[in-house]
Amino acid sequence: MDKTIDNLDEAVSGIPDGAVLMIGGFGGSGAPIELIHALIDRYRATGSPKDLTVVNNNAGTGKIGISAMIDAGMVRKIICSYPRTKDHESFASKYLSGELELELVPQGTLSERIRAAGAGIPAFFTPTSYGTDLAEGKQIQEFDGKPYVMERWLKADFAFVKAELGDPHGNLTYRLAARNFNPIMCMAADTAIAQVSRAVPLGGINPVDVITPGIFVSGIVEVPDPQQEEDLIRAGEVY
Amino acid sequence: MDKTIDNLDEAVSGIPDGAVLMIGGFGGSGAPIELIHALIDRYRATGSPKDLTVVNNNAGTGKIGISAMIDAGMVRKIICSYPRTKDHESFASKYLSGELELELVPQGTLSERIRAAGAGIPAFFTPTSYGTDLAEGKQIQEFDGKPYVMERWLKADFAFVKAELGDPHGNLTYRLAARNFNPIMCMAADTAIAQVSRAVPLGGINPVDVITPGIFVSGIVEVPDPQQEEDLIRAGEVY
Amino acid sequence: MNWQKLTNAQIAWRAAQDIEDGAYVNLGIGFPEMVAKYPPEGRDVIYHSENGILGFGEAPPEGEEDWDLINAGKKAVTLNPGASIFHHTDSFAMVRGGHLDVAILGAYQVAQNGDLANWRIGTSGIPAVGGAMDLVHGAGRVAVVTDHTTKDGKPKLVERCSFPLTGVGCVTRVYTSLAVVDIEDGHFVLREKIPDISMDNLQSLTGAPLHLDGAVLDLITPELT
Amino acid sequence: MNWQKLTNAQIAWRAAQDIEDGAYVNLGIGFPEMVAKYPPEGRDVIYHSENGILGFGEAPPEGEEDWDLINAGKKAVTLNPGASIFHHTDSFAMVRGGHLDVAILGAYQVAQNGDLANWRIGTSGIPAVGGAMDLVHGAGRVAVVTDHTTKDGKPKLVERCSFPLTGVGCVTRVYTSLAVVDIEDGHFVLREKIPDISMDNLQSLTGAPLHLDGAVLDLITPELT
Repeated sequence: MDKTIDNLDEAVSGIPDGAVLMIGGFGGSGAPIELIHALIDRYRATGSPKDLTVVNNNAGTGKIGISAMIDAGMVRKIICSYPRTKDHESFASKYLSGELELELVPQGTLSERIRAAGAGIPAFFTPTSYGTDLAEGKQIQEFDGKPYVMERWLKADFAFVKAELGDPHGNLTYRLAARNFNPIMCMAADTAIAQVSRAVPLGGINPVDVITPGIFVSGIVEVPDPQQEEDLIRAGEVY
Repeated sequence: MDKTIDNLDEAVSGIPDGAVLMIGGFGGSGAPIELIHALIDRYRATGSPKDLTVVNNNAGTGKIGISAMIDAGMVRKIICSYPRTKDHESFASKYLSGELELELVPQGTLSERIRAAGAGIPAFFTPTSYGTDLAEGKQIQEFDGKPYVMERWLKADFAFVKAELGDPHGNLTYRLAARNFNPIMCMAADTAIAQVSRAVPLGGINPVDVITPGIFVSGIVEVPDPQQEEDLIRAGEVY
Repeated sequence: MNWQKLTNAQIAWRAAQDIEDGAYVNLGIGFPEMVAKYPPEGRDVIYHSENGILGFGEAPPEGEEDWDLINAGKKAVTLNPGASIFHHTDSFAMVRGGHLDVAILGAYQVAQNGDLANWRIGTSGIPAVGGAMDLVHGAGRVAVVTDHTTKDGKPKLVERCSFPLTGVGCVTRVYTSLAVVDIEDGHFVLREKIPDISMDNLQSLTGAPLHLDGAVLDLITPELT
Repeated sequence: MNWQKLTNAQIAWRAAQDIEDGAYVNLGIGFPEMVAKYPPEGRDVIYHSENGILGFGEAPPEGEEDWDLINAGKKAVTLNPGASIFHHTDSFAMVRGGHLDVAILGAYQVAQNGDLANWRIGTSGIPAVGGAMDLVHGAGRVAVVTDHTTKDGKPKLVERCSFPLTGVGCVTRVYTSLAVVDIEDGHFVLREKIPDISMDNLQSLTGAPLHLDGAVLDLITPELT
């Protein structure tokens, strides 16, 4: 079994129009910039994939990454908790003009919905958002005298994540707090693609150090010395 | 902040009659034998704690550990998935005579209920047990045309777990597959006590290697060279 | 009887032939564990254990067991390169979340609609369910390995399970000591049978009609005991 | 006005004095983050960040940032000894599961029944909620740090929130630029006020009755800007 993919072009080749795509990372940490940019390259060259639904904590910052996807016109809908980052013009202009749909989800509910999808839990109850606008239309149930909101799992067709080490079975580790949404997105997507800073042979990761077991990962592509989103934003890069 | 407890007697001193006690481990791996035996010592000396509800995957094997708790007469109820281990006489005799109550829970549902308690999720839906005797009396709901069973969180007053390394903040790692139920039981219990094979100073565990963050742990007690339940059972030990 | 039923090893061998290269597989405790002994040449199979292991390997030599490294049957195992370890809830997330390709389980009874009974016989004694009720959900396919009949000759493939159910409509293929039977649209469909048994005899040992859908192949295995 | 309201730093200082030794604390993004600058001498406080860190420390010197190590406000941080890293769902398990001792958040409005509004003003523009709706549930206590009034002098402590709610009945204490106010049984209870403001003036800047329950202490802080 070897899940290694030769290059970024091939890694992003399977994503069809209309796909739900989870993109890991929180801020620049753990953001799979090279995978995102390879997908933009494909869209620019072929017009596909378009009408994507993107799941991320944010809705893009600056003029790279998810913002660049939005600018390119590939994105139909964003599911996120916090689209109002410091520089969110790409999102703002298309959202306010009605070209881009937004599903706003509290951050903990977002992560729990993603995990639930990976764990085969179609719905769960949470205290979060009870009594607020974000609970409108949702089933409410009391447990032990306290009201809770029912939330559904959130599945994806594909996930892009950024990992540190990856082996041919798809086992992954992450650098520091670059873990964030990446492990749960691997669980929730039919096909999870990881860009790894270093591909190691089988046995190159101690079994107790694996953070994402390979069963959740369909492919890994090595991207040595990956770009850091935060650096690109600070440098004012435009993709 | 120093969560280190001096000795086993002190570690088990806070558990009152009637407590719900989760005990980690699966078979002998990760079973906190020394904590269990210290609790039995206390019961023999003081008559307390009694009427305990014990949560574990099994219901004791041989004449040590949970079986010895049952034999001692401290246990009122067992919540587990598989009480019928190879040598389960201690459980069997008291269960069949009606002295011991059993709540049988499918293993995946048991672990998910424990995790839900730790995560503040009062209830969730699972396909497991739908259409079986173990779903009787439970709320059923369809999602996307498929029926699911609603299950409630499972909380505990105390948890006993066995870890490998522990630091003064309560951060833990586990040996090999000794992880099993231990991390989630730490999450679900008001007070989780870990016996650790080696107490290390703060900084002695790399932050990315921590399996159970200290926020889930109330106390650690060092037990160097801990006994292995499987060895005791094979040797026919009686506690 | 002018036929010889398959041994458990032969049933396990037959089940192993259907496991695709690269599959993630959970084998039930006991008889199903034998399937791991017969992986077809060149196929990479990764075994999952409920207690939090992917990629475990053979048992260590006696005396070299590490009892912190056991499988769901509480037997000592080793780790293959590429193995990973995780906690129980993550382990059942793999099961329930549909990440396993195959689960192969034992059975007391399998009904023609795919219902499985494998956790208790009747309602007396000590019940124990373990991970069986979880495993029947989520795996890409759920197969059963079993003798075709009980020790006293009663059918284990039945119209409707009389024992308490493990799961509803979950089994898609049964490997027995006499045949390979698929479950499709609420029917048993016979795919393979041992050459020496007649259709009539096989049907008489089966508790519900065996449907045909194309050729019935000969079920031939190596000599294995 | 013959009084000088507290600076944000002074409000943060006051809030910090109530954090017990050994507490696990989440500080909202922005102003609440200042609370971390004033831990009382000798108290060990462990800060939680939604993106999966316990025990983060101060910002690194400029130029030495590691952007894989940031807090929920996307600022670079360092790790204190004993820190741990985990994924987002485990992080919010800590929040929702009641494992944090204190959450200190900002507010647009706090109502006398403990309702909090801090995620959007009205329904136009771009909404963003982040972790606020999760943080108001689960922490042992949820406190708010805020100016006592809006920039144009309107009360932020109100009878009933007019802005969209973040959580219902969740706040138990408010540290403002003029006072420390508890929320008990659907009422504001005044605990401390800056010495120079009269009760009448304070009440006139507050959108619901301030109840008394024992002595009102002087709210005195160090000079901090």
